[in-house]
Amino acid sequence: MAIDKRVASAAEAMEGVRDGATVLVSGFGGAGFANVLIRALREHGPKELTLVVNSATHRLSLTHELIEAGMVRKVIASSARGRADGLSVFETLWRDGKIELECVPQGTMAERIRAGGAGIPAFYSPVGFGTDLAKGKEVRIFGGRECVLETAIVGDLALVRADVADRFGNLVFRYAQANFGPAMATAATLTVAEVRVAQEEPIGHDRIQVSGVYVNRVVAVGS
Amino acid sequence: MAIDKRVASAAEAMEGVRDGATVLVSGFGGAGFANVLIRALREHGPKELTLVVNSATHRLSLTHELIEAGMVRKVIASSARGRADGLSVFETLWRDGKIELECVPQGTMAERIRAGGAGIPAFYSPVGFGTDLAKGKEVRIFGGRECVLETAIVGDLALVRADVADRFGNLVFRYAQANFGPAMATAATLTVAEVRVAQEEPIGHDRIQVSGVYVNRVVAVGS
Amino acid sequence: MAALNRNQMAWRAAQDIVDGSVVNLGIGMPVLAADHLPAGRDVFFQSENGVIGVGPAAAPDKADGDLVDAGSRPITLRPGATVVDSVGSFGMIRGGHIDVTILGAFEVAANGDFANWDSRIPNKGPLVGGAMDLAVGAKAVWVIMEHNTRKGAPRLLERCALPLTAVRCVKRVFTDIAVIDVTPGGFVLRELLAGVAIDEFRARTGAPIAIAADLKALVAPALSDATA
Amino acid sequence: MAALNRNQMAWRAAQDIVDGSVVNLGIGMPVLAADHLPAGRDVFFQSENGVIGVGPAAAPDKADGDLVDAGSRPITLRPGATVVDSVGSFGMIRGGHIDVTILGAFEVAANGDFANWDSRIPNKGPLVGGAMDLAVGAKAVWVIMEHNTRKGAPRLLERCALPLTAVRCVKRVFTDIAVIDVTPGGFVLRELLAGVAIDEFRARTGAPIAIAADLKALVAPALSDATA
Repeated sequence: MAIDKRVASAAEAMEGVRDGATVLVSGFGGAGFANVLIRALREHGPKELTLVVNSATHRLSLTHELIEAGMVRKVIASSARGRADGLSVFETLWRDGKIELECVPQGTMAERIRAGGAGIPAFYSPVGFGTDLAKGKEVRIFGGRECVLETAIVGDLALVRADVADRFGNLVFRYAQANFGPAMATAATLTVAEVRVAQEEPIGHDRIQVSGVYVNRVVAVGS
Repeated sequence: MAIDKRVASAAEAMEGVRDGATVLVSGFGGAGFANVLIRALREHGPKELTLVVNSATHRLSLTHELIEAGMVRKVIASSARGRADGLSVFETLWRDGKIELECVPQGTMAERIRAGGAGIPAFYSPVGFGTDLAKGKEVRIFGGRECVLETAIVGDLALVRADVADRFGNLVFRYAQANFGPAMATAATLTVAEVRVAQEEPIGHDRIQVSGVYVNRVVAVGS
Repeated sequence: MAALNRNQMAWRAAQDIVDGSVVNLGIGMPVLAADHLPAGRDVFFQSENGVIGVGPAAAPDKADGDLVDAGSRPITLRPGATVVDSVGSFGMIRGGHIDVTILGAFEVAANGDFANWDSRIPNKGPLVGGAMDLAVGAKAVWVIMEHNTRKGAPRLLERCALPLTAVRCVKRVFTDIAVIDVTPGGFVLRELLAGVAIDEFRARTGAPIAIAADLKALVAPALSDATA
Repeated sequence: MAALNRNQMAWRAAQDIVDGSVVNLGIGMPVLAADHLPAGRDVFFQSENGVIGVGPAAAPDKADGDLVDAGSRPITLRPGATVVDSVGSFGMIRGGHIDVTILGAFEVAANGDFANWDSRIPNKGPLVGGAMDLAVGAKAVWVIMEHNTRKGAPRLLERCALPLTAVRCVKRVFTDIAVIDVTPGGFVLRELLAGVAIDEFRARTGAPIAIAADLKALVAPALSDATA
């Protein structure tokens, strides 16, 4: 049967997502937020989620809606600072011990997700050594340099924003839209991409940035 | 001063390469062999080299010339089998203990080079566990699976074949020409690319496969 | 029925490839399977040099030295194909994104260990390539091999004698006389060539083997032998 | 001469950027340095969201929401620029391919430790981002910060009091009154603002500091202050 990973709606793309899922969400630096899918996930309504996202509550992202809806148990992020002087909903929940935060250096987060997708269970990195973020982590010296042991991150679901997809699930990104998307696409059991255009015809082999092998469902959402 | 990494000849591109250098050489599956640069390296004549190359003596590669010229102390490769029924020069030297061979699973080799370029000193991989190639390597269990500790590979020199370069050293590859080239470009102190075309004008930002940040010298060699 | 030839063995393996899957075919007999995929199955063949979506072999006058598979054969790309570098290719392989890899082998053990890098030729260099990565990374590992060596010794064994490619990974073996599953309990015979008695089969197999309750006849269409 | 304003501090740091280098500028004061690069120096500015070759800020009518830097500011690309994903960006950073990163900080210690993630606001979430990766990965780490806190306390210290961003990595510090190198022997004063006496400078510095034999005056052109 001819492969076609396009689905009719974001709601349909959430089919099968369960309570307790680990969800990887793309977006950083103002670009690449999978907001249509985040909204669909909120409406789908799974509980006890672990979110893996660069910023827990970026102003351009809708991740805060998942948190406000009480669907999130834990966040793995490199940043979790609200913009307002007062506390964000996340910060209040975190203060009250109602949500867990694992704060990770941004490059380590990207590398851990990439490792998850590439079958590398753990690696050593010099980043974070000697800081609070490395507390409790195994330290080992390579080439005279102290490194910490970091483990792979994998997800049950990845929500990725891209520009164009084809029916094979191949993806192309615009400029800095890519950020965490390509790695997250490789690291989840179910990868869903929201795109401006989901086309029938194949994207040219030399323009593809993420192979459709990694992508399970594609939803066209317009600009 | 305007950046321009193009040099006039392959000979010029070898300037500064010394005895004892670790040299990463691209090429696999019949494509991407940096043969003009390999020939220039032979003529430059450094001794006691360590070659990191997928196949020690691929029939389409000139690495055998470096070995025959007695310039190579050690080879790190996933394959070192000559095609003829009799022994290749490499195989004879290897039998006689005059050249060292570190045989590595191909994906582990790619990953070790990538780690070298990305500042990851070591990682665990399930590949090779329980085989002769993992002998002496540290074993550790992650997620119930035995993994071996692998360390990064870095080079003093990388010789990479690509299709088009611009004066900034940005590279584009054709089809399967890329193979080990992109990773090797990131993992060497001095990265030299031989290309069909080395152009003044910048390659479009969305066509670049290796950033010129990783490339030091570019030589146009035609098809 | 005569023992299957190489093309027939590849044909038999191809029948088990599931629609929509991502498949890596080893050099030699396995790569022939691509020619025998049942009609209507839409499959991506991955080659470990980075090609995702290998199409038919290139016509000699269309061959492009840069568009080749891991065996250096000129190929075409199927619709939706792309090409990545070796890091990307083996990330895909090691990361469990290949549904099935079909590999050649010299020996398979009852616990799923197998040996496919021939280190028996004195002083010839090793030829490991990407087989270890594929064997560990693919979701399922299938082997195509002759049931016995030229001298008649079994290749299905309690333990491998040759240096291992990987441990505990082979799930199914296609030989010239049988289809065998490797289960937690050891070998299970699924299909047997008509004319081969169970006793003869056991004699040609170097490990205990259970017989599936629904044992079937191994059949393949007439196909010319292949030299690839 | 009055203490340098933010643009002047960024200007001073920019003077030390070497022609042909690859530079990452932190959010805030450091990013202003791009505007003050001396003419004739051809530099690639990297932004950790994956932009390699950040050009001038985009005109408001040309702003593209997908073409932004790590601080979400609409930018342009310089000739020869490209954009990679976060894995590629931090591979470049961690792998030592960035010649210099210029970061803001709250405290720098005499052994090169520094603190730049502000965890002092009660119950506000952490804001770590990519600073730890940059501090460990770049070939040289420079800091731009006011020499003292608003309350007058020193920011150059024997040991940091705040949670560390990274250990033993800062090489140079540009403050509003001085340029200081961090050497294996501790702080060395390289340039001092005219009108600041050495005794006053020592009093405003929280660690022993050597005076360079060729101590120079810190000078900067008149520049309006910046609010970035």
